[in-house]
Amino acid sequence: MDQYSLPPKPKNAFMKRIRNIVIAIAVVALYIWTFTSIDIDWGRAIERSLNNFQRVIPKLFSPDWGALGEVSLSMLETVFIAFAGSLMAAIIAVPLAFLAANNMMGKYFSIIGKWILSAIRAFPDLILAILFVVAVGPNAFAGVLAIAIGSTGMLGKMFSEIIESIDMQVVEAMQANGANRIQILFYAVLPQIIPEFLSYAIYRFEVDIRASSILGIVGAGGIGTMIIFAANNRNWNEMGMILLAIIVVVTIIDFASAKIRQKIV
Amino acid sequence: GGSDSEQDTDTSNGEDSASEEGSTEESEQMIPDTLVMGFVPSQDSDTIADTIEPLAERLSEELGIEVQGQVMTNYNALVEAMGANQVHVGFIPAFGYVLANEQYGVEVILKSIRYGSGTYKAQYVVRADSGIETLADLEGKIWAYNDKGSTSGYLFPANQLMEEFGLESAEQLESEFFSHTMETGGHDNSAIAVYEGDADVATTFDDVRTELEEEYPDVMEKLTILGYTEEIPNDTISVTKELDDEFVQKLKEIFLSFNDDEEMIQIMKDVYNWDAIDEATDEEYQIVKDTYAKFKDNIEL
Amino acid sequence: MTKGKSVLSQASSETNKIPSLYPAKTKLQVTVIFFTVLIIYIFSMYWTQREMVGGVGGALGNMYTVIKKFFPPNFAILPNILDPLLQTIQMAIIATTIAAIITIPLALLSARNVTTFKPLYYFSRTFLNLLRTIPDLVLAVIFVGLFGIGVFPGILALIIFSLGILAKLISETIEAVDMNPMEAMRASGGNTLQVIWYALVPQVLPQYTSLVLYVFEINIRASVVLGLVGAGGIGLILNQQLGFYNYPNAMAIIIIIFVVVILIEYISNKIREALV
Amino acid sequence: MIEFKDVSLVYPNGTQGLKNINVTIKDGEFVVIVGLSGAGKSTFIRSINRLVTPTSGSLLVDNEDILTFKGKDLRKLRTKTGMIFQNYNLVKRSSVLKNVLAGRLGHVGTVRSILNMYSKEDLSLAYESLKRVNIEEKIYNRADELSGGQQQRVSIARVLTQQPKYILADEPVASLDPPTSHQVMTYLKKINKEDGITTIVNLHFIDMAMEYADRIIGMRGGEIVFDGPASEVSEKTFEEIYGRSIREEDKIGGADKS
Amino acid sequence: MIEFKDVSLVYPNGTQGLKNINVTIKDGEFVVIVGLSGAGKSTFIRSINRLVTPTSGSLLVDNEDILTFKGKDLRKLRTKTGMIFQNYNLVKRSSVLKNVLAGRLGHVGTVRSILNMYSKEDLSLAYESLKRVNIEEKIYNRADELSGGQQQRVSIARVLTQQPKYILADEPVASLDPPTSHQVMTYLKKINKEDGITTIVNLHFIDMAMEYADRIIGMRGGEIVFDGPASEVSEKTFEEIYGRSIREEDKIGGADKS
Ligand SMILES: Nc1ncnc2c1ncn2[C@@H]1O[C@H](COP(=O)(O)OP(=O)(O)OP(=O)(O)O)[C@@H](O)[C@H]1O
Ligand SMILES: Nc1ncnc2c1ncn2[C@@H]1O[C@H](COP(=O)(O)OP(=O)(O)OP(=O)(O)O)[C@@H](O)[C@H]1O
Ligand SMILES: [Mg+2]
Ligand SMILES: [Mg+2]
Repeated sequence: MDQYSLPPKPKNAFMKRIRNIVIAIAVVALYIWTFTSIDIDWGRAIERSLNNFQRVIPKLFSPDWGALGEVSLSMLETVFIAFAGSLMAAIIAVPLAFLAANNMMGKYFSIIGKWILSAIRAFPDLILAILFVVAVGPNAFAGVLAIAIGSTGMLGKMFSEIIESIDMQVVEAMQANGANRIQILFYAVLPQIIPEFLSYAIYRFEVDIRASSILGIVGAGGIGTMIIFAANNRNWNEMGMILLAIIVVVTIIDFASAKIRQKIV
Repeated sequence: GGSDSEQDTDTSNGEDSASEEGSTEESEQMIPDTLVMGFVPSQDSDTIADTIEPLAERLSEELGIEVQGQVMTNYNALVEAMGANQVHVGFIPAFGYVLANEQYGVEVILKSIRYGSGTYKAQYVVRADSGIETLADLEGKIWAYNDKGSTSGYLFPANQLMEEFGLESAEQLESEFFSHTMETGGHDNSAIAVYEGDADVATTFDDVRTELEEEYPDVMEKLTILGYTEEIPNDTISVTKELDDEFVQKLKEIFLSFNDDEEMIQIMKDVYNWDAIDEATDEEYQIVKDTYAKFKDNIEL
Repeated sequence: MTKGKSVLSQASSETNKIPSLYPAKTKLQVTVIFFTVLIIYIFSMYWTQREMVGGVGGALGNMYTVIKKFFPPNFAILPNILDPLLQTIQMAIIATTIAAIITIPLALLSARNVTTFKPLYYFSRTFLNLLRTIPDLVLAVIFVGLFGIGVFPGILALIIFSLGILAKLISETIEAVDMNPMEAMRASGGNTLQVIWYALVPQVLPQYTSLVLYVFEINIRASVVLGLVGAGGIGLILNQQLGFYNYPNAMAIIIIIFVVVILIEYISNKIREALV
Repeated sequence: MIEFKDVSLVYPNGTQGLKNINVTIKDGEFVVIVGLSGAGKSTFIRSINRLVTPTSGSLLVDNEDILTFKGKDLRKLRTKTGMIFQNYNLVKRSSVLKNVLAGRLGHVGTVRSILNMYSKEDLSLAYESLKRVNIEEKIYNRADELSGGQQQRVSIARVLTQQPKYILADEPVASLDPPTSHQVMTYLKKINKEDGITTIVNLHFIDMAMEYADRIIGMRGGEIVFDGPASEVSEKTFEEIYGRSIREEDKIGGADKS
Repeated sequence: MIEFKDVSLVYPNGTQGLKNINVTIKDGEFVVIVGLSGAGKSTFIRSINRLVTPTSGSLLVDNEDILTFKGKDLRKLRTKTGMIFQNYNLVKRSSVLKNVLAGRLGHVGTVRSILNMYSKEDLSLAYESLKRVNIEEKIYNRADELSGGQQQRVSIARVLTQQPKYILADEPVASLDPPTSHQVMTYLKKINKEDGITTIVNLHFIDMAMEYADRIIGMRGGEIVFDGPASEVSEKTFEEIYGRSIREEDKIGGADKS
């Protein structure tokens, strides 16, 4: 085979390379800063874990079956709260997502929508919880509201990304039919996004079952309160039972949601 | 019936009635249809339960109205809920009470009696082999406490040390007197930190070690108590300022009557570790208020 | 146009068959699903509100009272929260990086189109599901129990927590890639590793980056929760300030977190644009 | 009737999509536009229903200058011009029937269309259109369950349901294999003849154009370089359109053995 | 030499992909397989590099029965058989050069290929291959920046870089327009002649097959129904392959005006 030398790389590749090197240096610097200034005593951490392992882990694996009744009841309560909360969030998130998607309402609305969603996401659960307790009292409904708002931020972001990825050619085809904006929404946009929307909403439901600490704060009972008390009392057996309950419930939901997703996609 | 309309008027102008912080005089008095009790278990106790059901049932019987008990895990939430009159009766630790009183004029009516006392103390825990014998030895050491919002874990010991060693601010205490501090999230964690050697002294309620005996069988020998703080008033039962005076009086009597009721006292004991219930006044909490006042500005970063 | 109409009327009189919009079976299914969800929802709402006292009246007024106390935010504390903020960011960086690395084999193992060996696929799927099941708070509590307090258990909790999300989302991305180039690589004699590296990685890389950055953002916010159990970072300070009723300080912290999150989003968008 | 009067279009990035186009298309004609990639065929066709807006000149459809149209007028214009796309542009997850009914969107009210409240006439029109392209048995299938040719037939049915006065087809057969292409072109031609709908089709290949067109318009660099009946197409025409003389491979069949 | 000896293939779902195939392909031949959709053309071709595995019979490549191959042997077999796909199967986000170098995967070590440590020879071989299909100026472009025909040429370059003994092409031109199709077929033919690489191509259309093939194999229902030089193809052959007599539209061009 004759020797052929490759043609020189195009000019902008050179600029790109410089840019990449700059980024690489920045990233490396970031890591060096992170790892040098964070204060972790590795030796101690390892030694500690060896010592504590048998104190904690075996107990987690021998769940306290005596707590089964109480845990199941709390779990059931949590499931209802999470269901109501995430469904509410799924509904509120839709208009916000349309606002935030850059291919729907125009650039400026999109920026506003994205800011609203980020602001919602920046709000700590704790403060949401306080606000809703104040609004409707310490009860499950406050938990529903707190979960709904907490989930809206994330779902809205996910939804808007789905909307941004739809096939705009179909929208164009509807335009060419003489459809107006609302008709386009219902005929070209919604059919494309509904399966993904549902799939994320179900996923969020799963997450919300685990977002239980917030429920403890608002006095909504549920599994969150039990977690905090089990932790404070260092009751690892009970914690094991709680974990088991969560695992079972989430697994069931995961299974059911996989089935539903298969149906709708 | 009648209270319904009162609540309505209350909520229609809820904005101004609730925003007048700490003013007790002119707010309308009411008896709720359903009495809501909020319960934030004090971490300064060795067992905590997550239910208030038996107590609520009993009260409901006695009062003839519905009573709901809600256990909450954050006292900010409870304080705010009492401020908005969503919760009428609060079982709050001393520090939470002080905040609620200051912010929303919540009043203490009763306090818990534990181990025959209406107060308890915080303790300084050190390793037995550490060579620390007096509070003065703590200088330059590492201090573990659970949470800055804890009366026994932080406020009282910090106050005591500052007075004893003439320190001006918490800042000075933390960075000049002690070499280092760590916030652990729980009394048990603080004690473990000392046990494991991560810290030299932990300030906890008395006596956190009993909690740990199961997991750390040698904890009693390995950790000793260096000393105690002043007396700290126990958990309160407090009511919102909107609650009708006569109603509050009735409530107080019912609670006090539990002292003579074997069954009830057993419930209180099992669930919250209370031996008895006693009357309490705001003055008893003055000491906490003073301490808080001292720290409030220090804590403001 | 008139011609079209006449064709139609003639034809429809012939066949006289006008279809309904959906087949009867679909209609029934959709109706059943709709009403099931609705009934569960109504029941949930009833269940959650049955303890409610006094209705929602005055809710906004009450909330306003509280929200008012958060303003104006006190930015004077800014210099003091810098350290814990940086600590939070560092925790998130470390946790995200480690999770991002561990995710790769896990995601490959739990992608149906890469791991054709079914038992292995189901095993790793189940493992991931278990990981995702555990609430972050529980993770933090357990790790604090194991390692004592400090940033280390916090980081570990974040790693496990983000691993669950990341590996699931990335394995789904992998399952959605175009399999044809992979077949082409296999047809030209590449082994599994080469096939993955040459055909899969370039296709997944943009989404991978964007998901990793997304998880980074989640981790920043999750570390607020970790503060609750003494796992360090800005969350600790936020809880402290709330505990002492210094709401304006707390608001300042929230705004700072918001700004950091927005910044991360901005950077991640830029990186994504560069990669796609 | 469609009249281009001195129409030019410059894209925002400076590309000249159309250059001084002057052309009149009479009702009932079957016009095929041919030209190389980038010649401006799509731009030409999309100007007619204002998916793009020419930057100068005037474009009359039924004697109204559509370049000034907005909102309602625009929707009306689009309702009377049906469009067929290269990639069919069906809503993949919706049923064939629902896709076809989308053709009626410009005719029915917003609320009715959202609630799926179609009149009997609309439904039977849709069904009828599906029958005309022989795909009625797929009525409840999802669009993504169909082959390319079937999808394109559904999109023709959608346009038929629209009962347009004009059909614009932008490379309707570019994604199809030759036999299917011929099938689709045959359907378009049939509709043109039966219903008298003016039809304008873009094609890459001149031999297919010659088979179906009444009239061929050749474009190059945004300009019209040929305009005449298929019978007038000559060697020279090829040269004008493709910039070089015709080769065997410019016809879809390539070398033909027969 | 490739020998099919009584090869049958039943897909797991019971479809019979191949039925008792007996055929020998000699080195250096240019064989085109034609047949309707579903005739088994892809199954035939993919058996040769074991992308599918026949369920009975024996398939000899260079006198080794490849049906028993596993792991390393299989990779060696695949290294010597290059494959070209209908959809090009390029990694869209990688550069043309990187795509072409992927042809060397079977030759270079895992570590070296992952670290992009290619020898000078590999690089110049890749460049050479790109030049042979006249696409060397796109070397640093991303694959998705190229047109369909260009992408297919890149995939030919990838196969050339592999320096295979056999080239298998599964409908290499089905996604391309006719002129580009001819171009691609021309390149394949050229490579077959210049390098003496045995080439087996699947095509839908018999007229294109006749233009390029030394030998045509007609398939139908998983069986071989015709096997002979292009010159022997007759009306009857069409009938055997397509199940009915030839129509104009079976040729890619459809009706031809010339
Ligand atoms: N949205 C746009 N913005 C800028 N330039 C464009 C745009 N759309 C098309 N062009 C350019 O305008 C010219 C004409 O494009 P047009 O799409 O009309 O060509 P065409 O004949 O349809 O080509 P093809 O056969 O590839 O579809 C081309 O140079 C094209 O690059
Ligand atoms: N993975 C598979 N599983 C089951 N059946 C298959 C599979 N692949 C192909 N078949 C079936 O085997 C038969 C032969 O398919 P093959 O793909 O070889 O046909 P082909 O001639 O290449 O058709 P086309 O021109 O459509 O590509 C068809 O009936 C097809 O449906
Ligand atoms: Mg075009
Ligand atoms: Mg095939």
